[in-house]
This record gives sequence, C-alpha cells and structure tokens, in this order.
Amino acid sequence: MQRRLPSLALLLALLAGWEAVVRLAGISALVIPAPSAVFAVLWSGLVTPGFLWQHIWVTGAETLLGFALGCSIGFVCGLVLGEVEPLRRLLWPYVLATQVVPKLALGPIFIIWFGFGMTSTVVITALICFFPLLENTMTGLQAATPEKRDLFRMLGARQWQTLLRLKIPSGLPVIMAGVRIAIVLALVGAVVGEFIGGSEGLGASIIAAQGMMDSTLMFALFIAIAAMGLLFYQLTLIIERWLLRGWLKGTIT
Amino acid sequence: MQRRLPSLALLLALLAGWEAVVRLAGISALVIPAPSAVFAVLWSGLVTPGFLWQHIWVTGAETLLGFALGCSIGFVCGLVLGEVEPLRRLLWPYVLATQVVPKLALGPIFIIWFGFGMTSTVVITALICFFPLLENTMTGLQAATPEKRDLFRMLGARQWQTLLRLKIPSGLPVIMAGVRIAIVLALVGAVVGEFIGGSEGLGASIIAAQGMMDSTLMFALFIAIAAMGLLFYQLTLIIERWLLRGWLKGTIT
Amino acid sequence: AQSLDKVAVAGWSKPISEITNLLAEPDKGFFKAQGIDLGYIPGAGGGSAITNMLSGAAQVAFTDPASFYRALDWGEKLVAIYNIYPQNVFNVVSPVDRGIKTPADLKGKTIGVYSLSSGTRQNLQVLLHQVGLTEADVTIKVAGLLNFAPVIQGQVDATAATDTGLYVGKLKGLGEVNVINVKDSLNVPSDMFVVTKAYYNANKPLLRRFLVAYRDSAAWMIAEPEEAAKIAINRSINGRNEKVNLEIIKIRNISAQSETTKAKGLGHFDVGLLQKGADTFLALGLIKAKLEITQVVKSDLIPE
Amino acid sequence: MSTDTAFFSVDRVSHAYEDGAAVLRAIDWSIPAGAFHCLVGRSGCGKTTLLKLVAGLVQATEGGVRIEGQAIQGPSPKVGFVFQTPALLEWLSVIDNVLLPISLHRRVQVADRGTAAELLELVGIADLAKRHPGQLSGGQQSRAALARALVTSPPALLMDEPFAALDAITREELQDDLLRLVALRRTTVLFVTHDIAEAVYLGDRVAVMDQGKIALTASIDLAKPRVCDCRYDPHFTAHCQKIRSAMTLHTVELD
Amino acid sequence: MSTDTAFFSVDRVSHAYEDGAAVLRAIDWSIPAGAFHCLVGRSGCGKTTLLKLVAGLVQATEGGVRIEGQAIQGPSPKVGFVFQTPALLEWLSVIDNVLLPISLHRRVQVADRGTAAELLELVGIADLAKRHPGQLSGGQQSRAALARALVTSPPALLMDEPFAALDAITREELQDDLLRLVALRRTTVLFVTHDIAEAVYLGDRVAVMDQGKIALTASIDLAKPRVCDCRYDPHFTAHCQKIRSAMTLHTVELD
Ligand SMILES: Nc1ncnc2c1ncn2[C@@H]1O[C@H](COP(=O)(O)OP(=O)(O)OP(=O)(O)O)[C@@H](O)[C@H]1O
Ligand SMILES: Nc1ncnc2c1ncn2[C@@H]1O[C@H](COP(=O)(O)OP(=O)(O)OP(=O)(O)O)[C@@H](O)[C@H]1O
Ligand SMILES: [Mg+2]
Ligand SMILES: [Mg+2]
Repeated sequence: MQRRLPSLALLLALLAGWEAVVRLAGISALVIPAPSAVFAVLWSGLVTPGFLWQHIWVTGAETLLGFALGCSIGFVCGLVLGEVEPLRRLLWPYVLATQVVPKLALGPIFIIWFGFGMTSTVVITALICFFPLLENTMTGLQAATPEKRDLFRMLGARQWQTLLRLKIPSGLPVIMAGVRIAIVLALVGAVVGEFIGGSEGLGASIIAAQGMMDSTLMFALFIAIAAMGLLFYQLTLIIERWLLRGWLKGTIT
Repeated sequence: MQRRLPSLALLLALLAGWEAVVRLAGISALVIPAPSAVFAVLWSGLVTPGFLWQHIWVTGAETLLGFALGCSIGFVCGLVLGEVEPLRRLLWPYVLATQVVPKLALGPIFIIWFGFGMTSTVVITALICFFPLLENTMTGLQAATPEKRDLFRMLGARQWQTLLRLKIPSGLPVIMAGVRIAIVLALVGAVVGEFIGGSEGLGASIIAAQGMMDSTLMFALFIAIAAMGLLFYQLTLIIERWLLRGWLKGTIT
Repeated sequence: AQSLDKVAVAGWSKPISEITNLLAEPDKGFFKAQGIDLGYIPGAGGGSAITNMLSGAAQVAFTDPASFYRALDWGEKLVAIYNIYPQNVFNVVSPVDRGIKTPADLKGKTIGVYSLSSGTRQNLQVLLHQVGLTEADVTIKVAGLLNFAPVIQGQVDATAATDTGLYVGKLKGLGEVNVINVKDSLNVPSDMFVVTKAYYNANKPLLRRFLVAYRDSAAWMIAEPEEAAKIAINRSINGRNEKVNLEIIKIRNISAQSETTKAKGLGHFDVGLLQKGADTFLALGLIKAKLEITQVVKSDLIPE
Repeated sequence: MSTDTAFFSVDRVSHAYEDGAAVLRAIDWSIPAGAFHCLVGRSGCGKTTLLKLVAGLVQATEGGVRIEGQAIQGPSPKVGFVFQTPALLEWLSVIDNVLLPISLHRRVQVADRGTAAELLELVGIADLAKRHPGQLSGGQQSRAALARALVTSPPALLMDEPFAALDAITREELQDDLLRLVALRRTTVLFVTHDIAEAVYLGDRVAVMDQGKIALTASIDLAKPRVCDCRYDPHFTAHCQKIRSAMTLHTVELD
Repeated sequence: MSTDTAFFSVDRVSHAYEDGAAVLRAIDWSIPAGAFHCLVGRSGCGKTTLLKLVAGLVQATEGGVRIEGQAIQGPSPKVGFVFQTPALLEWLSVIDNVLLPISLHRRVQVADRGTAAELLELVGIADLAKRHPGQLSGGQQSRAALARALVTSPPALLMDEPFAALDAITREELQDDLLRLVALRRTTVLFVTHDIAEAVYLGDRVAVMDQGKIALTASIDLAKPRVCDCRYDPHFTAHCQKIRSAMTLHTVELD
C-alpha cells in the first residue's frame, strides 16, 4: 500500500486539477464533465442502485473468455508456426490479414458465423488479443542458447520435449510479456465487440451514453473499464510471478 | 517467389471456395459480396480511375507517422520506466489506463483536443501502438545476463551506457517483436481513427461505404488494408534483419 | 400453452429508451398476445439493420428510408410494411450568433455530422438539395455522437442532429440555437419496418399479427408515456433518468403520428413523400436507378 | 582403420565451418568398446568440433562416424556428453537438472532420485541439490553437469574438459571416481582435456591434435587400476614429456 | 593489517548470500601496490565471492575493502576484472569486444586499435579479430576476455581463473606474457586459480582459502623475473607441496 501512495497522490492531484479547470473555465459538461459529477454517477452505478454491475459482469466475462481463447490459440499457433517453418510461410499472410482488417467492420460476417450476443464479442476479443502472444511466443522460442539445444539433442529429446522443457521455459519471460499485452487488448476487444453488436456490457453502455450525450456517464464507464484493466493486469502479474518463480531463483541482480 | 507459392495457391483456393459459396448459397451481396465483384471494384480503385490511391496514401501516412511516434514514445518510456523503478510505480496505472480506455469512444474528445483531421488519427494510432513496444522493451531490458551486467559495472559504464550498449542490444530480439506487433496495431489504429473523425483514408472510406451499404467496396477496402499491412510488416522484418545482423553471426543453429 | 412464432427485429440502435414499446415486451406482452416471441437484434445504423436481417439473424428490419432505398438500389428484393415514424426527425442546429436561419444560410459553413454513414449526413444532403446546394458548398466534419460539443466549442458552425439529440443537447446546456427542421423542406419518414419480399409473401398472416402487436405497443406508449418512461429505466440501456425518458418518449410519440396516420391509422405511408425522397436520392446520386415506390411499399398488412 | 570391436570409428572425417577454413582434416580414429581415450591439443585446434562430430551434433563435411558399425545420422541415445560449458537449465534445481536425462524419457522414480543423490555425493555437491544453478560456483556448476551426464549410465561418454573449472584436489578425486565408475560400467570414453598429466593419468591411449590433424597417438602402458602414486612414476613423466613435445613441436615448426 | 602502501586492504570482511550460510568469514588481506598475489582453494570455497567483493561488485555483510586507503563504494575505474566466464558480447566482433572498455569512455582512436590488435596477437588470436564470439572455441573466448581486461592498462587486475580453459602450453606462454606485462606496468594483481603450480609460478604471495577463511599465506621467495625453468627448482616443488597440503588438510580434518 505504502508503495502505491505516490501514484494515488498523483491521481488526487490530477483529479483536483481537472475539477478546478472544469469549474473555473466553465467548460460544458458535454465537453468534459467535472470529476465530482463523474464520481456521483459512478457511485450510483456501483452502490445504489448499482446498475453498472450487470454490465461489468458481462464485459468481464467476455474479456476473460476471449483472453483465455485468444491466448491459448495465440500460444499454440506460436508454437506450431515457430516450429514448423513451411507452415509459417504458408499461413503467416493470413494471420497478418486477420489482424489488420478492422474488426469493427467485420461485424456482419461475425453475426452470420457466430450469431448475436456474447459469442461474437468473445470471438472478436480472442482475435484481437491473440497476435501479441503469437509474436512473443515465436520470438521467445528463439531464446534458448545453442548449447542448451545441443544438450537436448544429445539427450534424445523429441521435438515436443525440447519445446516443452527447453524452449518454452527459456522464452517464458518474453511469452509473459505477450500475455500482459494480450490482457490489455482483450479488454479493448470486448468493449469494441460490444460497440458492434452488444446490447449489454460497458461497451454497449458507452455507445448508449454517447447517444444520450451523457459525457458524465461515459467518463464513469471509462473509469470502470480502466479499473477492470488494472485489476486484470495485476492478476496476470501474479500468475506470471508464480510461473517464473523457478526462473527468479539465483539470478544475482 | 518460389517459397511463396503454397501460400498463393491457398489464397486462390480460398477465393474460389468463397466465390462458390456466395454463388451457390445465394448470399446477398449486401452481406458478403463475391470475390469477383470485389476484385472488379479493387481494379477500378487501383487502376482506372484509381480513386483508392488518395485514401491509401492518407492511411499509409497516418499509420507510419503514428507508428513512428508511438514506437519512439513506447521505446523511450520502456527505457525510462524499465530503469527507474519509482517512476514505474508512479506512472504504470496511468499507462494502463490509456490503453484500456477505448479509443473509439475517446474519439470525440480527441477531436475537441486535437482538432479534426490527421492529428487526431495520428495520436490515436500512436496511443494504440505504443504499448506493445513499452512492454517488450521493459521485458527485453531484463535479458542481459548478470555476468554481463557485472562486466559493465566493472568497466565503470554509466547507467545510460549500460542501457545503450548492453541492455538494448541484449533485448533487441524482444524489442523487435514489440515493433512487429506495433506496426500491425498502428494500421488498425489509423483505420479506427478514421472511423471516428476522418473524412479521407481507407477507414473513412469504409464508413462511407457502410453508409452506402456498399459491401463490395468495403471488402475491397479490407483487401487494400490487408495488403498494406503485409507490406509494412515485411518492411519491419527487413529493418529487423539489418539491426540484428550482429546478433545472428556465430549463433550455430 | 400454444407455441409462439419467433420474430426478431433488427434495429438500427442498441436497446434505447425511444423504442421502449419494443423493450417493454416482457412487461406488457403485446406480441405474446399475438402469439409472437419477439427478439431484438441491436445494430449500428439503418444499414446494419438491413444487413442483419438479410444475414438471417432477424426477420424484420427497423430501418430508415435511406437504407431502404440503397438496399433496393443494390438489387435486394425488399418491401416496407409499416411506417414507424412518419415524421422526419432530423434537423440542423446552430448557435443563434451564427445567423443560420434557413437552409440557404448554410452555404459556405462548416457542419458536423455523426458519421459519414449516418442519417444526419443524408438528411443534411436532402436539406441542401431542396435549396439547390450540394455537399460541395459546405464543409462536412465528422463529429461523432457528441456532436454538440464541437458546436459549443465553436469548431463547427452548425451540426446536423435529430429531435431527441437536440433535446438532450439542450439539457446539457446547449444554449440559444436556431433549428432548421428537415421536415419543413421534405418530410420523408424517419423509420419503417422492412422485410424481404420472400418473407413477406410467405408469412403474411404472421406479419399481420406482428404489426397488430406493434401498433398496440405504439398506441400504448402514446397513451401511457409515464408508464413507458418507468419501464425504460430497467429495459433500456440508456434510460436511467425517468424524466428524460418521458420527454424522449413524448418526442417519439409525436413523430409516430402524422396527418396520414391520423386519417388512416398508425403505420400508414404517404407514398408520395417516399417517392419524392427516392427521387431526391437519385438526383443527389445516392442511388443509381429510379425506384417505383408503389412497388415496394405494401400497406395491406397494416392493421385497421 | 576401423575394426569390428570398435565402438566409435571415425573415418577420414573433415570439417569446415560455413565461413572458414578447414577445422578438421581427414581424422581417422577408432575407439574400442570399454576403452578410455584422451584427446589433448592446443586451444582452438578442433577438439570440441571433433567431439561434437562424433556425437552427431555437427555434420562432417567429408567422411563419417560409425557407432558399433552403424553410420550415425544424429545424436545417439548410447552416448552421454559433457559440454565445455555446464549448460544447466536455470529454472530447475540442481537435482532436477541431474535428473533431466531420465525425466525426458520416463517418469522419475524414487530409485532415480537415489542415483542422482549418490552422483551428487560423488561429485561433492550433495548439500546443494535443492539450489538453482545461478546459486552455484563455477566449479560446482561443472560438477552438476558431470553428474547429469552420468545419471543414465550411458555405454559411451564424450567429455569436453569436464574438470577444467576444478581445483587440483577435487579434480584428482573426481579422476579416480570417474575411472572407477567407467571401469565398473565398462563405459567407452573419449575425454578432451588440456591438462597433459590428466590425459596420461586417465587414458589408455592419448591423442594429440594439432590444427585439425592428429599429430600423435600414444598408448599409455601404466598399470590399471591407476592410483594417485603413479603420477610420480618415471613412465608417467616420460609419457607427459612426449606428449608435451608433440604439442610444442608444431609451434616450433611455425616460428 | 592494512598498511599505507597497500593497494587493496580487506578488513575483516564477511559475506553471506541471501539464503545461505556465511561464504566468507572475517577475511583480512592486504595487497601492496605492484604485488602479484594468488588465491587458491577448493571449488566452492569462496574465491569468486572474495574477488567480486574486492572489486566492489558484491557488498560485504561485515567489514570493508579499501583501495589506496579509500573505502570502496562500488567498482573502481582503477581495477580491471577477468571473470570466470568470458562474458563477451555476442553482437560485437572480437576486436570490438576488446575495445569495449575504451569505447565506453571515449572515442576509439587508431592507436587504441593498435593496442587491441597487439593484445590479440599476445593472446594468440590476432587472426580471429573480426569473428564474433559464437565463432570462437572456449579457450579463444577466454583469451579474448583477457585481452579486454588488459586493453586499458588498469593499475590493478582481479583475475578469476583466466587460464582455466587453456591448454598447458598456451597457458605457460600467457603466464610469462602476463608476468612481463604487469612488471612493466607495475600492476597490482589478485589472481584466482585452481592450479597450484600456476599460483606458485606467478605469485609473490599465495593464499589458500578454505571454507571462506584464509587457511594459509605463503611468500614465494623465487627469483624474479621467473623463467620456465624455475618450475623444476626444488624450492618451487616445496612451495607447491606446502600449499597442496594446506588444501588437503581440511578435508582430512573433516573426514
Ligand atoms: N547466488 C548465490 N546464492 C547462494 N549461494 C551462492 C551464490 N553464489 C555462490 N554461492 C555459494 O557460495 C560459495 C562460494 O562460491 P564462489 O563462487 O565464491 O566459489 P569459488 O571459490 O569461486 O568456486 P569455484 O572454484 O568453483 O569457482 C559456494 O559454496 C556457492 O555454492
Ligand atoms: N561457429 C564457428 N564458426 C567458425 N569457426 C569456428 C566456429 N566454432 C569454432 N570455430 C573455429 O574452429 C576451431 C576449432 O574450434 P574448437 O572449438 O573445436 O576448438 P577446441 O580445440 O575445442 O579449443 P578449446 O580448447 O579452446 O576449447 C577454432 O579455431 C575456432 O575458432
Ligand atoms: Mg573446446
Ligand atoms: Mg569461482
């Protein structure tokens, strides 16, 4: 907690500054709402009557499902494409294409394929967050030193064993960086997915709030999303520390 | 070229399958157009009268500007936050917040802050693509072995020298993975930025095509975007190979 | 219990308070009373309502005439079966000090729209066309859904909006403004129910029941706006404020009625106006072929 | 030169790295089953390269290697290798590193843990079994690597300067332990070292390599089992001198 | 024990790693300017730890180190270090690795390239200057690391088994070269080795470390400059024997 103090102090200072600017300059609530108003909305959304929880729950579920799906696929594809050079040459252009084509515009196709509601959003989320894991997995697999590869060849390790017991552990710090990027993108993906075809969730609420020109609610939603992002990120950090515990021992730093 | 053949063959097979499905299942062109129609539009967009070039140029410029800006900021922030632990603790929550808050929803606010046109889009692009570089830079900086750190301490290297001459080269493969993720996200960012506030560019064209319910043009635009993405990605690969040339020598694989 | 027929409506929006009559189905059961299990598919604009319907996710599209014209122009076989909002709800709003009072005053001005694909832009084009102007005579800026903010900030001279948008804008302190209503120039309807011709031919009795149910729900919302405003609090995604709900519902109730509907009943079309709209679109180059509106507007299912 | 009883036979093997000149030039060598051969030579003469070639880790540019009469295609499960660098996995404890060759092929049993613990005892780092490699001294790391190579009792061992990082006394203890162990297991050994006395003490036969060629091979006719005292045997010293002069000779030629 | 003329003075230094027991226990040592001290000891006794402590790379748990009378806070620019592992930068060529200590402080001049080339010549890898570390043999890598430590002519050198990966002959050549060089430059040297003969040949004084304590220090009264022949001097052998017994003693005690 102590270590978080400066960050919190900065937050309060920023909020105070924002409130002051809004009040003194008389900026319309439409342009930028005062933080006090935003927190009032947030309070009513979270405490009484608490209408936000339902949306938080939906978005959270979509994020985590999409993240789990995207990370698994990204990781496995990273392994396969990293190990099988011809397959990489064959499929790489398609992997890239899935990434650069705007998901927002793919809406109708997703609806045909996956129907409405959570499935589409989860698929979009997975599609958005799988690429960093793919890239970082493929890069991480290169991290094992030539001597250790020779060791594994000498020990008669199968390709999958070398992967599992040497290349993945060697690349774990890099792979986990990919996971950290992915969790952040997953939340973005879930929100964007809801922009397209959701009738619930924080993303759908943002669009609705925009329609009502309710900037105050919009900012409250941003804050809820940011808080979720911080929470999810912290969770991945904890998982990472657990996975890397073997790694950290005996590195004199 | 030879090595690309299987990938091209797959492309042709996919296109043929798509054409067949659309024709046989009688799917409405408003939902999914036939590839033949899409290529006809693409031809007219690229050759005669070539109305697409202007948009490609705008989106390309925004992507590259945003990429350059985002990568520079991400890299420098990665260095600073990676090296200065208190600063990381202070600022990390804010960095995450900028990432998880949906840019699409921030759009209107960006317009108020940065005005209409390219600036907003470039800022959004930079904001989207800076995070992977930040994460991967911070992770890459940890890659130098303890012995080499000791060496640099022993040689009386300043912190910035250790950074520049040891940690950055050691982490270069990981940093470059971040760059590869970033270039892909930059293109996505530019297109999304144009969704919000652009009146030119491929993203704006997609929205306009959506308004005209012109799915054929929309798909043609997707293809143009995918082609740009492939091209940009190849460019980063070339740059990467050049940067890592020292690295590759003498790694017996 | 008899089994219900499933009908899904592809809307142009998320489940917002102005369509409370649809969202109130679990409370009021207008459709269930007609043996219909109602579904709602959210959309982003009238175009997506039609594509969602064409993709099979829904049977009925809740869409605007512009999207309808376009889809017809692309060769889709569609029919409009019910006039949801016969009144045009679009307008152009500018601060009083800009002195923009008539459509002609817009020449040379900078005007905000929601997006390049939105109804605000198309109706602005229609409005300009009525006074012999085109988009080339003004500067269009994409301002997003918070489009009154740039007006307040002075980044645009005027913005194209809707009646409900103007209402909430005023709530948010828009100040003194001049409003040019599109309906004063050309009162093309705002929204209609559209189905595919094939579905229309195959399911006339079901659609008839559907329209009866919708008509009843609309009549209920007109008669009981207070109750609707209350239901919207929980059923709609943007209806936390009951007072605002009430005002928006009242505004929508007004746009659901016209001279024609007063004469013939809710849901009836003024075919002449729709034809004029299509002709204007053709003149603007927004569609490529002349449309025969009488061929694609069917009033035979509209309940008496 | 290869015989039927040879475990390793190296037939006119040459090797050049991609960029450079020839590193090995037409090497012929045959190691009978159960023999202990040593290879000495100046730094950079190609010892490691030859060892990797015999192991099947490096492809010969010309010629080939046979194990028990079979031409090798790649690393053989019969051969254990001690690398010049310890190459321990940082994320595993010492004992898990030692057990790695077993755990790659089957589930580790209690008996295996016993074997591993005994080997750690043998190399003198039993109390460090739970540590991670980063927490060991240089010599302790190379001893852990040695234990790892021994844990599967491979029929043949290729050892690349395994004792280079060890002090004289530990080294002598381990030499005796190694001799005992390989005699017991009848292991075929090819042992690279830069210590002439070590080569003579350990080897049935010592080869001197120079610039990629075998400059000399000598049978060591000292009694087996060897004991510490034989180091002071005049025969021993004579062998050392001979090998030493074979190593220096070339340098003289060059000058 | 520290004197005014001492270059390094180590005062009752103890050290323990985070997890473990004491690795160094109340070490006292003083090295006069220009002296060549050697440290031998069994693997894992704490030699590397002491060297890093003197270098300022590791913080003493108790006691402190002074260089020319100044308590050290961290690594001093006056001290060069040869690590137990070569620690070369893979992405630089050999010559650039050697020039690294210079290039960190100023622009590399033609004269510096000359110095570096001379040092590579000295350690016998002049023709490999343009190679990258991954393309060198183990011994060649450690020689490159040696050249790197010498290139700035530091007033003091801390060397951690620099010749461990080298064959006997190269090693002897380099010993002589090193002695010549440090005599010329009047360099203060603390040299860790596991080779007793090497310690006696090189050192003015040899210390034996055992389980974190200095078990013995011996002045070596052989004439300087030393030449190869002195290895066969009975004095030399006597010194070796004494040190050896000091190293073995403890093991006997333990059994
Ligand atoms: N990071 C660490 N954490 C805990 N213990 C350590 C760590 N590093 C070294 N040790 C222990 O400290 C002791 C001394 O280590 P040190 O590296 O100084 O030995 P050394 O005398 O240099 O041995 P060698 O000749 O094998 O290099 C050893 O027993 C080792 O296991
Ligand atoms: N990857 C490589 N590319 C080019 N040349 C190489 C490569 N690896 C080693 N060499 C060269 O091949 C020669 C033999 O190397 P090798 O490692 O076999 O020597 P060695 O006898 O084991 O030496 P040491 O005793 O120093 O370990 C050396 O001159 C070395 O420079
Ligand atoms: Mg070698
Ligand atoms: Mg050591």
